[in-house]
Amino acid sequence: MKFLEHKAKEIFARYEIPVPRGVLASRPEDIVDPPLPCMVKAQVLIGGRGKAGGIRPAETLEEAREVATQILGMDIHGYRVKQVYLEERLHIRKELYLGLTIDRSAREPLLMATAMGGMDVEEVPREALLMEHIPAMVGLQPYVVRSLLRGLALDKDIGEQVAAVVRHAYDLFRKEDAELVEINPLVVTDEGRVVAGDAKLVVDDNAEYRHPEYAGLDQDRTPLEQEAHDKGIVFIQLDGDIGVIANGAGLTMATLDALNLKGGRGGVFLDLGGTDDPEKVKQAFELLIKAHPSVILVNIFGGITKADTVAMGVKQALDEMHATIPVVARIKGVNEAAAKEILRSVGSQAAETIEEAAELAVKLKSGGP
Amino acid sequence: MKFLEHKAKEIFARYEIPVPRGVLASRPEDIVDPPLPCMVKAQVLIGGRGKAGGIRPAETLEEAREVATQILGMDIHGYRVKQVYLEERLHIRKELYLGLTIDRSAREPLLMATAMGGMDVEEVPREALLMEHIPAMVGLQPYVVRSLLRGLALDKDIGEQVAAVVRHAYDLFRKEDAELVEINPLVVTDEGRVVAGDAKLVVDDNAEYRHPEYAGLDQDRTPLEQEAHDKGIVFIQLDGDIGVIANGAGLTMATLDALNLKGGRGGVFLDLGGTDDPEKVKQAFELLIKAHPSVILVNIFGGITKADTVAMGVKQALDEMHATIPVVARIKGVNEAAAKEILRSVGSQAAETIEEAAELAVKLKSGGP
Amino acid sequence: MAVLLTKKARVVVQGITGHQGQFHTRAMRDFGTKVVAGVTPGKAGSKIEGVPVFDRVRDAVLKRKANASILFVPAPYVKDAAVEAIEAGIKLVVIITERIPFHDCLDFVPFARSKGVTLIGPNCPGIASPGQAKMGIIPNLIFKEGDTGVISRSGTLTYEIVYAMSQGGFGQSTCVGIGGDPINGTNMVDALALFQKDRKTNRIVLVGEIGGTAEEEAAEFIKKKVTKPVVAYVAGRTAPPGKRMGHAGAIIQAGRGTAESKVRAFDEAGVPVAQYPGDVPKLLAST
Amino acid sequence: MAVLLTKKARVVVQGITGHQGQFHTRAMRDFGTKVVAGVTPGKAGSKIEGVPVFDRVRDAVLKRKANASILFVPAPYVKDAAVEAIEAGIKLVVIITERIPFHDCLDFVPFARSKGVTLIGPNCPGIASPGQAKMGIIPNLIFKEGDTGVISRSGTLTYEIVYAMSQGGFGQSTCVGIGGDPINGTNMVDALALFQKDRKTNRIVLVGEIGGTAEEEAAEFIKKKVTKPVVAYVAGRTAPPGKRMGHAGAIIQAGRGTAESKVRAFDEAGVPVAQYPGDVPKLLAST
Repeated sequence: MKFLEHKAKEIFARYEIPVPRGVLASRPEDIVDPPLPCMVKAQVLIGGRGKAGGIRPAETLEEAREVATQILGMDIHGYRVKQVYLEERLHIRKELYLGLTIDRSAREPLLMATAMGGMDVEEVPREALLMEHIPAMVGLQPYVVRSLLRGLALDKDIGEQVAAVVRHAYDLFRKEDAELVEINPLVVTDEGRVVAGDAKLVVDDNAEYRHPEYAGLDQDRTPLEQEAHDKGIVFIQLDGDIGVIANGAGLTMATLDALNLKGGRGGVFLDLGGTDDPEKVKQAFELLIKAHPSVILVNIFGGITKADTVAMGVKQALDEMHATIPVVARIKGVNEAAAKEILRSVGSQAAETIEEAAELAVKLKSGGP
Repeated sequence: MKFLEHKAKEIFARYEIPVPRGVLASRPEDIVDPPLPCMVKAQVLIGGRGKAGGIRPAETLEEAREVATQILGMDIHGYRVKQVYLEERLHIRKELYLGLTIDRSAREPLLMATAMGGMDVEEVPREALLMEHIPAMVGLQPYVVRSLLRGLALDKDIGEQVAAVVRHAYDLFRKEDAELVEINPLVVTDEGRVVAGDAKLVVDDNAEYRHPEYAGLDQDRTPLEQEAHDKGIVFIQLDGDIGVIANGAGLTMATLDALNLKGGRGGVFLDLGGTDDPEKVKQAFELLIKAHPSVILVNIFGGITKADTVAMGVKQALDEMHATIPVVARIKGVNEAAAKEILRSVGSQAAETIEEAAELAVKLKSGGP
Repeated sequence: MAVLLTKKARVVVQGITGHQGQFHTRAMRDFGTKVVAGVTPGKAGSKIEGVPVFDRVRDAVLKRKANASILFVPAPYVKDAAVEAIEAGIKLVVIITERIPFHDCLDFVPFARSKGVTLIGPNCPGIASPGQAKMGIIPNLIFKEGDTGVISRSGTLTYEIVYAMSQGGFGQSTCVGIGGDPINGTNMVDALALFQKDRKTNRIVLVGEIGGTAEEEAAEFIKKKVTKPVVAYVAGRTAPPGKRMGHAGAIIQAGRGTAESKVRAFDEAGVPVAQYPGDVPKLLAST
Repeated sequence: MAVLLTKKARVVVQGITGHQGQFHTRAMRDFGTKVVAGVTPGKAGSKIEGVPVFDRVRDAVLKRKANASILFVPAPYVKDAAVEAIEAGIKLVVIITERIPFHDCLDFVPFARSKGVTLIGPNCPGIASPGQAKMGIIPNLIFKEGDTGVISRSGTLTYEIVYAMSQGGFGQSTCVGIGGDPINGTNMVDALALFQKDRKTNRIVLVGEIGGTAEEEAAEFIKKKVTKPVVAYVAGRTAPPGKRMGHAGAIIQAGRGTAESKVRAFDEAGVPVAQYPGDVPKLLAST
């Protein structure tokens, strides 16, 4: 779950991380009493808003409405701006960067910081990036914060405020099941306050059930992806035109890889997982068809998944939607023969290996065989 | 730090463990509006109050005052009753026992429970005692509570209340640095409520600095022990008449053991620790002299502790207090020879080994040599 | 021999009364595994496939001498179940369940290590030593006894590759599905070290995927410590950056964790990388 | 050889600028210990006894290749300092500090084990291998090189017994002061197992005290696994029940943990128990 800036800041504030005052608006006329002078900020789930013109200053109410009118509806790297957040303008003395994520190799949370905030953190030279592991079992210890502050070389008073932000951010990270907490910039104001200038928060999807209050807040999906998500199906839209349906993320990726190696391009990635419920398979197929692929490539390697049940779902969906999309199927596992028979009855092509299936799909797309 | 029942219950209530309503009184005339009918309970830091007549019922205000008059000032196993706690009377359907402590071997907290509450837990047959370890690193998991409830064989609704008490008690145990949390009995009332009938709480002395609000609450010391504690000296009064001063708990115990084996009895146990500050040594000695031992046995094995500094402290204390108590000293370590000289100058006897020192002390006590 | 799992394992199935638990209890027994007990709280006294069910793992350990556990438990209850198994003294815990909150794993994975417990998974297809025992969900029929060790981050892709290996004449000593989650109990390096030591294993297959740096670390370890031939496959070589491909935790992060970086690391370690899963046996034949 | 500590140890002293830290840095170096660094936050750049001081343990590891750490840090800061040492990759951590809150130990002691770190203490006099190195506060002069291993829960009582041993002709391979706290990193059984394996050690002295069941467990272990002769001393045999004797955690609990129970356990394991500390060498002579 990714959160828009204003929502992330609302959560930050709950954890006592200082944030600027701000108001949200979907229409210019909703802007009544913004904190002036303010920054009008496009609310989109993508970085680089500033450079794209999605963050602009305003001095008066009229100007704020004017700027909002310009920003609302903008397209920023493929994301349409539906809301703006009008925030008190900070007098920036210094910009820091603070990030918290999980380091897989160390099996521990990783705290990152740099005194070169405000810019894209990937562009910060490695040696200017401070990294500190946090042993989750014993929690955030003072030495971690000490080491960080030492690296940031801040005045004592500012350092103490930053230390508090780090502690609160870690608290949030653990309690809200965050994958990522990022504050860039963490602003030191001319008045000597430390305030979160921006706020990025990604909450672990797997922990959604523990945070019912966040349900439906993720906006980083296409309409079809959202529909799939609501049905509990892993479904991702890509740039190509061949629909890939497989079971298991690794196998689905391997199938896409094979397709690419043969000169094809995946248009949808649908991971059926372990299910063999024909109704679910049908639903998945219907979603796939809605994405209008030129060919559908089915690759199932069955464990519990019964091949014939999957095939039956495919047949039903094709029948009911009167779809004439060519299908290439490669199915291994329980009741493999029956599955092939069913698929053949709807005119699908059978393949033995992934490589062969990919080759066939690319051929079919090009009008053959 | 041991807490009196009323104080422990105040802390329990903060952690949402249900406790009966109650009022505290030091004098009968302070009792104005007790929850009637009530139990009048002696507030002492020792078990077995009930059998000793320290817990008695009262129906009316007058009776409550009368009973309080009888209980206040009582001597219960050597503890004088200074306060009574008047508590609403519970209608007892069932009495459980619940305890939380640390299991050294497992390096984990241990949760104990039995359906045979109300009685002395040491008398509960081992097989009726449920024991569950709690892995502190990951916290109290549901399986632990499940296993406990299964063993207690409670109705569902009662079970859920008990489960909540367990969770709150563990929370208290961790956050308050407890060595022991004990609820005996944990009462199931006729109305189906689960309430802490008694409350025992021991907080780790080492964590005192984290709980300044508890300073001065421990009442389980003799006046001399309290004086020593306030001065940061480990000082324990025992039944015998020989004062033992040594450095380190193990060495002090070994010295007491040697004394006993030779037929003597320790009267005071004073652990000097690693200090060689002559002022501190003098203070320690003054405390020892106040306990009126018939002989003082000094046993110092020096690491950093300088033997002559210790000896100087001994000399000063004896001089200033004009004490004529015979002293046996056995001192090893840095500046050993100088130390012996100083001690000899105040007429003390020197010994080479612990055994020899103990023997000498016992002889001196009996009027010799 | 084999690594981690042999026929000596006495397996308890946590969550045995569920659909998956029941199905795989049968499959594991068919494979030759000694499934000695099941655990489902509140279901003590019943039997599943002839296996006695208990309320607590401790009972399975005491009464049936269980020493290994496999979890078919819904994600929200995995932390509880895993800690229960560890505290009961189980020394090999396999967690099949996917979609477990990361922060739960941050708690129980290091806890398992602190207790000297080998944890496999979560979000994995389990472990199988053909001819000995299986704890997991990989189809029995695709295996073949042999001397090649398999380490895989993937699920069904593991089936695919093991199947191709068996077809191509390369049986398995043990196949360890370490799982695709960011935090796992046994990682590639752990498993490599075990296979390097195992006298039954003469070569190793690594199945990786994009995201994380497990493959890069494995390559580094191979360079330094592994003398047996290793062949690899990496899934997601053509995945578009920034897109998360399902639950596999395959998030591509700036420079690190890409398929290119992994393939390059393997190249430098002298590990041939297969283009298609089906190419793995061919590469094995030429080592 | 020796157990746990040899001359290879490169020691960092955490809390080196304090009175104790400074004093014992000198004493440890006099013993032959390689003290390569000190750590006191905010004091980086200074030197104590010629030893460079750093702000962080990590710096001591990176710049001075420290691989062992001894803590002279006030109790409230020990958890922080211990976790810092563990996370910096130190594999042997000795904690001298006493009066550390139990609940802190419940956190960092299992954490050390989870990271494969050997932790000695807290509330202990440290460890010394005569002729090799010392990490601790035991006076240098009382030691003598030899082939007897010492394991002790006590502080000064250890000095007493080691001194008597040296006087009596029984030098030490290693002396491990495991500490008197309820929760400790290395317990009696851990240390016994190490001495049993150590080729330099031919006999073992155990110094126990009332409270807890460490001695009972040690006796059990000796019966099963220790073939070398063991001699014991138990302090507190005449301590009145219910009284806590100082910070040693010596609380007598119903039946268990009493001196009688410990002495009985040793008797049953064939371990002679000395009446006076000075009797230990006599008992050693007759084994």
